[in-house]
Amino acid sequence: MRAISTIVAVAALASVPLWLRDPYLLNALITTGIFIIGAMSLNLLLGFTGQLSLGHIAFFGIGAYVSALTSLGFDVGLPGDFRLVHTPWPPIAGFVLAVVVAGLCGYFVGLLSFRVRGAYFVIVTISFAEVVRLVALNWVELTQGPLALTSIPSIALPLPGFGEFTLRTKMHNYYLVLVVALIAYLLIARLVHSHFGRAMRGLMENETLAISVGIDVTRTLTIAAVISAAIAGAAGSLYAHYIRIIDPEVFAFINTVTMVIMVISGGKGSLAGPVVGGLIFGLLPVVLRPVMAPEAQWIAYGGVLIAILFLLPRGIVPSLTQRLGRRLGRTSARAPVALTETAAKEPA
Amino acid sequence: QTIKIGVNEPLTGAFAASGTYVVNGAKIAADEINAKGGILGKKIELVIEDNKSNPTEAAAVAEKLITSDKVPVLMGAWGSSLTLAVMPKLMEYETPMVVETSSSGKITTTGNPFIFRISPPSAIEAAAFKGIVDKLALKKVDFLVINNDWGRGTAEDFSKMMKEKGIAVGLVETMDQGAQDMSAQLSKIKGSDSETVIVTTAVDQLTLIFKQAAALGLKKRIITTGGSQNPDQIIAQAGAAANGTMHLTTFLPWFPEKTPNPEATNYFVSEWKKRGFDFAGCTESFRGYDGIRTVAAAIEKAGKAEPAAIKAAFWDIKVKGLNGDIVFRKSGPEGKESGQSQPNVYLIEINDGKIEMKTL
Amino acid sequence: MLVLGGTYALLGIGLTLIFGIMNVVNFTHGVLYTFGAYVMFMVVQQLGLNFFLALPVAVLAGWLLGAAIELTLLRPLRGSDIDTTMLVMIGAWIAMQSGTLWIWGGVAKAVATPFPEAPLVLGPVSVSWLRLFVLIAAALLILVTYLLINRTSLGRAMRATFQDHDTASLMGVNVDMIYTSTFAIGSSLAAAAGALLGPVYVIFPQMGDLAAVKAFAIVILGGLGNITGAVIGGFILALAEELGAGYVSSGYRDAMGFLIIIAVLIFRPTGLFARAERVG
Amino acid sequence: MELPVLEIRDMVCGYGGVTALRGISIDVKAGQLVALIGANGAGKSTTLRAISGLVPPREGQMRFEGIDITGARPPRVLASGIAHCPEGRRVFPHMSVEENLDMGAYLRRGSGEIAADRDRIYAEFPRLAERRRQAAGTLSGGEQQMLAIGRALMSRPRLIMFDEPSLGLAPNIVERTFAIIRGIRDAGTTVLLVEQNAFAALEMCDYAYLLESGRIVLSGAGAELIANEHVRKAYLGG
Amino acid sequence: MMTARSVAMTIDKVAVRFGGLVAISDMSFTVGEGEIVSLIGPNGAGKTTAFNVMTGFLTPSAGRVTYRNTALAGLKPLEIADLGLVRTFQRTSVFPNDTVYDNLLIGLHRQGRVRLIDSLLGLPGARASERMLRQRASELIEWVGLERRAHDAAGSLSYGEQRLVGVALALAAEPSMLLLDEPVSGMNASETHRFVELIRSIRDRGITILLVEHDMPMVMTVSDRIVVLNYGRIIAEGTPDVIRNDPAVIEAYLGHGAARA
Ligand SMILES: Nc1ncnc2c1ncn2[C@@H]1O[C@H](COP(=O)(O)OP(=O)(O)OP(=O)(O)O)[C@@H](O)[C@H]1O
Ligand SMILES: Nc1ncnc2c1ncn2[C@@H]1O[C@H](COP(=O)(O)OP(=O)(O)OP(=O)(O)O)[C@@H](O)[C@H]1O
Ligand SMILES: [Mg+2]
Ligand SMILES: [Mg+2]
Repeated sequence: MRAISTIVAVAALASVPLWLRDPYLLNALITTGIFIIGAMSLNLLLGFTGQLSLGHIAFFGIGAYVSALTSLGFDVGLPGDFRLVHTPWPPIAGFVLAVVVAGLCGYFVGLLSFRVRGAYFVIVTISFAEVVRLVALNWVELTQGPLALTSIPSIALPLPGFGEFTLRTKMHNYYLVLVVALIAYLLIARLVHSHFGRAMRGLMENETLAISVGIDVTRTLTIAAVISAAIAGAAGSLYAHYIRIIDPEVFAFINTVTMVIMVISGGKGSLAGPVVGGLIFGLLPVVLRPVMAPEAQWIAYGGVLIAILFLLPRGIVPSLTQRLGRRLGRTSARAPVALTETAAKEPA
Repeated sequence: QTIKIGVNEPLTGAFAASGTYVVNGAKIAADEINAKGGILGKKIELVIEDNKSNPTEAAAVAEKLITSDKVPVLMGAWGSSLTLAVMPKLMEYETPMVVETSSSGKITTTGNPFIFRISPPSAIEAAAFKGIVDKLALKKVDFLVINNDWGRGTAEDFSKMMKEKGIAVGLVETMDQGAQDMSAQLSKIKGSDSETVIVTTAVDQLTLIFKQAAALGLKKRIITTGGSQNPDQIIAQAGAAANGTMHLTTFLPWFPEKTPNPEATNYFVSEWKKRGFDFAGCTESFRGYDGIRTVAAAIEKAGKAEPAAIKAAFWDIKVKGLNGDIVFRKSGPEGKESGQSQPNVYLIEINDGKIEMKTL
Repeated sequence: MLVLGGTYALLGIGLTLIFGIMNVVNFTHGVLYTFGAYVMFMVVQQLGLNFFLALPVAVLAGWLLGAAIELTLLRPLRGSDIDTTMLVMIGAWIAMQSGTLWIWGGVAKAVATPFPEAPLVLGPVSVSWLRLFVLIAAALLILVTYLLINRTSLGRAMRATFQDHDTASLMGVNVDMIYTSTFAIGSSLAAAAGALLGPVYVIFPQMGDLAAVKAFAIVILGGLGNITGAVIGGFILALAEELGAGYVSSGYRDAMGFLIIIAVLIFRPTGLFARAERVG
Repeated sequence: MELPVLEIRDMVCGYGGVTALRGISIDVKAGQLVALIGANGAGKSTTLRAISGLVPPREGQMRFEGIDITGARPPRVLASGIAHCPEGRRVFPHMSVEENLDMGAYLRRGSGEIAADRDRIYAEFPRLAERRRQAAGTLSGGEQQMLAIGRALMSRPRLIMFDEPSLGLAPNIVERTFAIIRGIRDAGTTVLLVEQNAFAALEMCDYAYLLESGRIVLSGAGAELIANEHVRKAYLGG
Repeated sequence: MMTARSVAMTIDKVAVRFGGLVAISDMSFTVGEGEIVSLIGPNGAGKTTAFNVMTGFLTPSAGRVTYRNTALAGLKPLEIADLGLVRTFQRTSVFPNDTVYDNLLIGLHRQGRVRLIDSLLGLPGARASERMLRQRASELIEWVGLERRAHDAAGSLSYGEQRLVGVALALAAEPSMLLLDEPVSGMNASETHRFVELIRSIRDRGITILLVEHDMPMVMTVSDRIVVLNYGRIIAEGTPDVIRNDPAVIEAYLGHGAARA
């Protein structure tokens, strides 16, 4: 049942470029797709370990910069008269490095998350993203600072025996994004349905208890953070090679907020949530653009967001599946009616 | 049947105020042209889209204007990173764009032959300033610039020019876009041994800087650059603190008679006022006005509203802009040059709450 | 520095009420700050009324707007999880910020003040009168809030409600009223901060964004829900930024603040003034 | 025969999709101590929550001293004279012991009398007096339970409901707590008691109800229930 | 009963202070392998605090705890759980939003450790381990008698039922020594009775048990040995019969109604 609907959804998405000829809409789908990948990675942390990263764009941006710099080359002075010179590599190497470096950053932030939780984790991640943004802004020699990195090449896939294949058209990029998104989706799905995913859930619901039954908090959170950051880095790399210019604005808070909106409106902790939320909020501006004044578009955007949460407070996917399940007469797990959230959280 | 011109400007987000001014200027130009019967016998129609001050959106907007609205030519996109994000799309769809505001040198040097810029990059501004520095007897200058391509670019190009002139360059301080408290930077500058500060940022931060400098008792000569100063707004908001400050500007709405094209300036300023806009906005909006008139001239010259023809025509036009003739010269790598026109630059001074032309 | 610290503190305690005590990640805090500044602008510049009258008007307007937000947006979602309410507040933030842009336009506004331009010189330091006024007003507001929360039965009921609202209602607390008034008080403090700083700086629709991020940082620095902590956190952040700009580089001014936060949380994972917890 | 102060008629009540009470009727007479016993999950706590307004009843009627309190919110129920000492302690963790006690007197006026009551509770539970300034969340389990009982007493109700008051208390403190409960009954306050220590509860009550799966299956004087074979087997471990 | 057996846990001169407050001072006792020892004492005597020290949630101000010749000082709660020392909590403690069944699967974490990469690739090893876990989870549920509630969210159970889930969770972690903090609070006499049987069967599987409980009838029937704490100090130690009649214990803790127990 579930497998069938997944296959249908994938087939539908894969067929889009075959009938959708409007490059503008395709473009919107590609950028939306890139952000959906980012949102899926955020969902891994927020939805499955309960840690809200409001600096998730940092990993995305790091991926974008790493990938861009790898494929553009750089020449920077280091303290003590050293120079670090890098000649351009193919973009695909940039993509791989973006994943690796973002994952490493995720590792360090993960180590931090071992010490802080909840609101404190939120602030650490915001701070991390801000610091990274300020470095990108001020380390002009490496990143060109606000002058932006331009002329970033498109991704080219090496085809053994055939040379390489540059992904230049929208359709190419669309499929690239779709494939990366699918891989990320499957990876996350496997992870959360594994034994390891249960450990993450346990941690999210009752950390003290989780520790006492032998769940390794640090390891679990760190692995989740590394995978999440690596996926975000992949998204960032796609972004850099598609938009072909990046400046420190990629770290803008509103970009994190966009991902958060996609995740929570779609339903955190549900695999399809970020995809559904992402499609809605990625394409909503496209829908609103022709019908109202710019300021009104934002107001409507906020209004739609609020309306969705009023109607489906647990997010679109979980709320709808619950309702559908009830209609079909299936008994879903009886959810506890929160008498008091506060008391539930007290460990004592 | 109309001829469509795409306008890609920030109408929401951080640059909303400026983008809106430019769009309003563009509308005046369009109405004026249409009142005179349009071009090639058709009315022109501005297709205005908000790029939300966001590079991704700016690229998407360009995509939409070109592919959905089928505009043969664009104007945009205010900020340099917005314009830079649009540029690959211009290459992709081979559609020209007039750049009315962005100042980053990269825009015309990376080999994008679809770019035609009427605003001065900081290097041109610096070159224009070069002629005046002797008369100001500068010895050592500090910089206080906004931390973006515009501010950084200005600091770089002006420093280079100063050094050529034998003027020492002291501190280069930056401030973030949206920062409200610059006293730390100003205190540092106060303690340095330079006598002049070059300040580059938008009007809001200028206002704050003048006030905060006055509060700190900073008594150095302040020269602002970049042409986004809106001196009237500064006078209104900074009051006495603005007295004595000098500004490099690209438009003189206060002294139409001193502009290269007094008649047009008069018309534009009176139309601007008639529409109930804030006079202070003139110094930004005139670029939108000039930009659309430039586009219209190119279409007229091309004889048809097609991208390739319009692109070719840009090289052959000479428009009487509000700030001198708009004529595109080649800039950037050979064979793929972008167009860059050479606007005039003026120095004005605020005295007793009034704007004076600095005659040197 | 002092003035900055004072307003940071004011922003911080407003948010510590809403975020630290009510557990709502309040993205509208920055807009309320902006709103306070625009009310100031409206009253002084557009209606031409007295500057000192404008301040209480702004506080009241912030209170009313906060109450309205709580009643319309938060009350229907009572009991939903913190991320859901956070997202609703994000929606409100986006809509309200565009609302200010729509109403007042993007051009920055300034407010004329009745204070003399010449600074007050006390030996080596010179302070502008306006900033002195802001500092005193902020200090008073902080004091009033502190007393309200820690010394009155309303304050006690507030804390009780957000620690365990069912039990608080068993004690006879009208929790609906507490929710609304806590949010309203927090909002009015944000508006007050905006109204005080608006005249010092300039007023524009996005002015609240950075302020809000800093407010969150301050709340965390001081420990969730701790008013004294928020005040001290505000001053620490202001000091860090000032030193960062002065001694490191102005480009890294804000980075200093954030680095301090990361450092503090590494050494004290629950902020400077953690509250006692136990296991078991 | 005097009229009951608290009458519950055919009350149905639940959580989301779960029905926890399937139509129960209970009468509590003025000045009596009435016990409610039953297995885990029988619905005892839900009954008390429904009376105090924490869980709105779906069907049925509740009257206290003749006034309809069906569906009233907790503050109104308390104001009408019913206090509820909830299951699981539920102290305010970040408030001091003293502040917690003061919360119990939230609706009362007159600081002098409140202070006197507070001192009386300190006298009953000296442990609490030792810990006046300690954050309630850091108290030991039993200490928290004492605090919860003390806090409920602070409201000076005409009817007080205890949900497993002996939970986590040391035997000597349990004894004292039961003595307090008998004492307030003797002083004229009506008591509705839920206890897992069924024997003790039945021994000291005037009347008792047995709840199973959301229904009242038996009621009678305490001694009658103690004598009942089913009760002995299922609840008294005999 | 008091045959010489090897010592499982040694608590040696442990002291805990919270600021100025002394919660435990100079506490020393041992628990033998396979023994059921009860730690009792008035409210606030320091029993839960002692558990927190033994399981690494608290660092003692002085003294040391040794389990099977490993000093626990400096070990994190997780590392201690890995030694097989598992506890329950005095307050109900479950994973509230998961079903009882899933709670136990989470609780079985220690049994199901497979390499991450195996489960990502869905290798047979990982799948076999999954089957084993499901089997165990069902057994445990049956054992505590919660079959009827297996597919309800744990947070929606009544207080007493949640306590049973808590015990099952601790057992799921396959402890070699189990620390139970007031396991039968919230259960009635008959349910307690059943629970005593449960504890005995746990012990019969060779698991050492340290029990904190205020239910005297239960403590007296189930314990091999009892340690009595008052104000953080041990005031008595011995078999149930000795403790029952110790005047100091009666005075500080049992009260005079205890005669009935
Ligand atoms: N918050 C809740 N959400 C959903 N169901 C609940 C909730 N609280 C209780 N229930 C269900 O309602 C029924 C009655 O629970 P209640 O707490 O009233 O039992 P009880 O008799 O007090 O049991 P115990 O002696 O264990 O405390 C149980 O089946 C329980 O699962
Ligand atoms: N984090 C803490 N801060 C301050 N005091 C604490 C803290 N934790 C425990 N205490 C105090 O230490 C003492 C011992 O507490 P503990 O929880 O160990 O008691 P206990 O023996 O388990 O009691 P009970 O039988 O009531 O559960 C108590 O008086 C308690 O108030
Ligand atoms: Mg109960
Ligand atoms: Mg205890």
